[in-house]
Amino acid sequence: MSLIKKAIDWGTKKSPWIIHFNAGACNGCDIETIDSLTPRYDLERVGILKQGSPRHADVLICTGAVTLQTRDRLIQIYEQMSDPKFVIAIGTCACTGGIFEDCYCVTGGIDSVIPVDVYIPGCAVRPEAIISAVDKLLGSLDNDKKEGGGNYES
Amino acid sequence: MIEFLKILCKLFIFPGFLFLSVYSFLLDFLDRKLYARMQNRVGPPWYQPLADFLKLIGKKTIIPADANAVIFSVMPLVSLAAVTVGFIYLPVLGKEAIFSFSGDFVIVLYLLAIPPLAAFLAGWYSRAVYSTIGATRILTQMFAYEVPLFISVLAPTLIAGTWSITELTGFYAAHPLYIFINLPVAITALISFQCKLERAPFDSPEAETEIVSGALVEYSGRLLAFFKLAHNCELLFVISLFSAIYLPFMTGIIWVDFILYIVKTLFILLLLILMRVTMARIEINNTLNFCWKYLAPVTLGQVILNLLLRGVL
Amino acid sequence: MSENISNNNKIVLPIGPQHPSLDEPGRFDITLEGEKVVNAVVGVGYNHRGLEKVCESKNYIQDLYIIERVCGICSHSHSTAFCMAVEELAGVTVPQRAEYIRVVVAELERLHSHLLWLGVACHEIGFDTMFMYTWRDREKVLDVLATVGGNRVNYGINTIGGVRRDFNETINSEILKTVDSLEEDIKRYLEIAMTETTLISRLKSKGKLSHEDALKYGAVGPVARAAGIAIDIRVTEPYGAYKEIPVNVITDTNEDVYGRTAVRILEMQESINIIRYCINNMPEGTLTVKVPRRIPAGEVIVRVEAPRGEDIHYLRSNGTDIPDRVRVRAPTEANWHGMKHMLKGGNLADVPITIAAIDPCYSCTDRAIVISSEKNTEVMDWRGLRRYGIDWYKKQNIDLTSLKIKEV
Amino acid sequence: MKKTGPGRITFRAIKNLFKKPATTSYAGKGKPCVEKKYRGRICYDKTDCINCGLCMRDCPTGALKIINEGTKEDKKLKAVLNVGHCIFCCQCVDSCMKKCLTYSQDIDFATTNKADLTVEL
Ligand code: SF4
Ligand code: SF4
Ligand code: SF4
Ligand code: SF4
Ligand code: SF4
Ligand code: SF4
Ligand code: SF4
Ligand code: SF4
Repeated sequence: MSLIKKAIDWGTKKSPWIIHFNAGACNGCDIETIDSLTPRYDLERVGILKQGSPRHADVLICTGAVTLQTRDRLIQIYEQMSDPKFVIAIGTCACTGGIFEDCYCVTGGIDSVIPVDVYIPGCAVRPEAIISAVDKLLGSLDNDKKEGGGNYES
Repeated sequence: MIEFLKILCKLFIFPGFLFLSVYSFLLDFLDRKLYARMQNRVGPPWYQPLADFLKLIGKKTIIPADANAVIFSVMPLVSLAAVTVGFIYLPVLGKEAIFSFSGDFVIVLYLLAIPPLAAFLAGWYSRAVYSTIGATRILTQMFAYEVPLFISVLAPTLIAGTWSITELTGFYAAHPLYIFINLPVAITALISFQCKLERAPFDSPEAETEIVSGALVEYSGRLLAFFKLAHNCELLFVISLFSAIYLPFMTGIIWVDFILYIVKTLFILLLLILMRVTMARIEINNTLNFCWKYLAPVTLGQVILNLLLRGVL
Repeated sequence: MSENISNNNKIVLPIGPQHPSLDEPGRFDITLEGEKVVNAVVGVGYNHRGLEKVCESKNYIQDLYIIERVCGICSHSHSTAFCMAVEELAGVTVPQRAEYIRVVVAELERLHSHLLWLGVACHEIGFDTMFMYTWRDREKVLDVLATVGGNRVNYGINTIGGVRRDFNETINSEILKTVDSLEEDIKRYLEIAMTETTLISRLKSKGKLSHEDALKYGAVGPVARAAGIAIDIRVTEPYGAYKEIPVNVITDTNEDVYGRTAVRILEMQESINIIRYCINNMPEGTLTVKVPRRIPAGEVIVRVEAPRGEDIHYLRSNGTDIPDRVRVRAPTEANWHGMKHMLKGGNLADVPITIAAIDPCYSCTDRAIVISSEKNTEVMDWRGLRRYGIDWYKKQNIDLTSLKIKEV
Repeated sequence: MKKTGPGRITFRAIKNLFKKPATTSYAGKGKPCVEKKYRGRICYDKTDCINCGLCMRDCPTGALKIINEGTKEDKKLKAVLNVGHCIFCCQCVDSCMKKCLTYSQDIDFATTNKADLTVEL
């Protein structure tokens, strides 16, 4: 039994499939996210595949300060993903709201809506930082056997 | 007793199920790796397909409330079963398949049609918009490639005069030059196989940018894992079938033939990858046009040619 | 979602706000009959952050960085427009060297933006290999921009009154080297775009927007130029260093996605020429001119040619160090209006590429918002909003009904 | 007009198989290679700082705080930066007349703990 569990844990660490959602970013971080999949940075090296359907994905890669209009959709996508699931907040605006924090139409950061596992500040984040964040996320799975997908209030 | 164990061993370990899944993982890896390398990327590590599979097995499976739960959960297994059963009729080790009888060709062709049908049903009964469109497209695409595919696979049998894959391979292995007669249908078969596998440029049933991932949008966890596995096995199945029919060069020494088999499958995979790399997605109605306007006439011509040749040879 | 499948064989397909072909949230409700698109409803507003409003509470220097982040693709166009507006109100003249540097960065931005677009367009039609190749080559431009400006996306080269960083010999030669190798790449793309059958079949006569319609819907940028309309602010109303730099307007008569592709590829070549000209004719001098913190009262409209077309900034100052009103009309916003027209009658398979062909980006476009999370909210049209305003003021004993606005 | 046909990039794709991929070697470990003069996290040198507040006034996000823990005469200055707010525009660097602020090429701040984002410079 534990062998199977080990194998599955290993698989989870080696194959994080991502889905990308823009919750009101300026594009900068989104493009850098896509950029990290293209030849120069090639995240497929570490097993990352970009998926279109939330059902197939393990990691929600989220950019932007969460505008009021995307808020519901963000929650919906998060709920559609199957456990275990993780969230990476990409960019300063996704971490805290950043430069848009004072805007009347944003809630200010991904973690004001759903739980976030890794924060990557940067405006725009560099693909290197994304690679390193993925590394840290997968590393954190080792330490505390995190299940991901904690509770949240919507 | 020993005989029985031997058969079991053949069925489940080599060249049966275990070999099928291991080799299909390997092919999937090569597929992705070469694809990446042709795009100037590094690509995934060798264990990637296995890791993907294990991870999906460990994930929670969600069955959407709207979907028909039974069909939704059975279809991946149907798909997988069809491919595995079909595989035992294909010659891997030398020219002998694990099982063969005089009409196995027809069975194999039927089994070949099941995975797309399973995907269609899965998509249709997911009852989501994207999956419905994906399912319709699968059916449309089947309508496009089935006829050219069947005819191009059947044309070589006309010369050999047999309905058994093992005998067919045996016949062509004995007369290697005859294979060149079948070159036109080999090409059409390659194209229709690509079409059948829903790989680019014929991937509109799962076109990511249009309908997300087509019929399988709603799948997750274990069920998705089985669908992926079935798809990998289908790739190997189709490639093996192709090599059995169109590239039946044999030496007669079993292990050399096995190595030859590996070489042949890799070569066919390379061709399939090249097709995937170099072209943009073809729209579904253009696929339909292409299959009926170009592929079907070529295959029909070959059938007539082969019928005539049969009298001569 | 099953209610989307109605009985008369029409399917309403929601694309977005999260969808693999959209990197940004936008929504299209595509009504399908089989594979044919019979209707399309474009919904924007998911990206509305309200940054015009927030600009009114921060000083001009802070606003510059907010405006730069209207969008990560034409960040330089927006900040240039904003700087020009402030400089015009303040009545200062930017040193010529700074103007040239701005132009070089603007053209580098155009290169990266068009390469990005080419890649995305290829991805939309399932041609991932080309996508990978173009994005690989785009990295060269980003490397240069990162060296010049200090960031890959929001270069931050502009400051009010000039530019923040100077060019030197190494940078010049690096830019020229990059531009040379890009020229080769662009020739290759052009060849592929002109000879690859699968590509052509996916682009030709898709998303038609005829010359008349382009005028009617007020298209700008490559969309308009692909319909044979020769508008390019760099030429029709030159600003900054463009007054001295020769620029050719690229037009095409295909009026479809193919034409837009051709226009963009040829424009890249044109950008390369401009960059070469600027580097070779760069004047010496200082980089900045002092601009007072308090900007004299007044209002100004500035037009700048962004990679996607004409970018308009409006700025009103009341004499303090905080603007009174900032308004951004970005190019994509102008191109939305023709979208429905372009989508109708096409196939479902053409939807992503047609949308992609205007190079949509929602960051700067989204202004109308619908907040669905709260109860009791309603969407108001313009007239309803006016009604509401009048009632609200009535309660405050102010009567506005005597004011007349032209009904549309 | 050149001849058209499908698969025009076949040759190039095959050639790429034998070329080195364009991918960087950075895969999460070690230091990423960043352009010189890239605007990373800012650095603070308090020797010349007079606590004038110009940097904070122009910072668009309010990420930077120069705090005086001592008295007016005996200054004990420290700078606290919220990396989660900073947009790396380096306007603070430009605004400081005393050149106390500079920028580094440090770009990798990814963390699993949000509290780590506030750092003392
Ligand atoms: S962090 Fe900066 S670059 Fe990234 S989305 Fe936000 S504003 Fe844009
Ligand atoms: S119209 Fe009213 S609510 Fe909207 S931004 Fe202006 S002041 Fe705010
Ligand atoms: S048009 Fe697009 S790229 Fe340009 S500023 Fe707007 S969102 Fe950005
Ligand atoms: S309605 Fe007219 S006056 Fe009022 S904010 Fe809009 S443009 Fe200005
Ligand atoms: S800003 Fe208003 S008037 Fe101008 S194009 Fe947009 S909707 Fe029309
Ligand atoms: S539409 Fe864009 S620029 Fe205008 S207020 Fe909203 S976010 Fe700001
Ligand atoms: S502007 Fe410079 S001197 Fe003034 S408080 Fe900031 S760091 Fe210190
Ligand atoms: S870099 Fe910009 S955002 Fe960061 S502290 Fe300095 S001024 Fe503020």
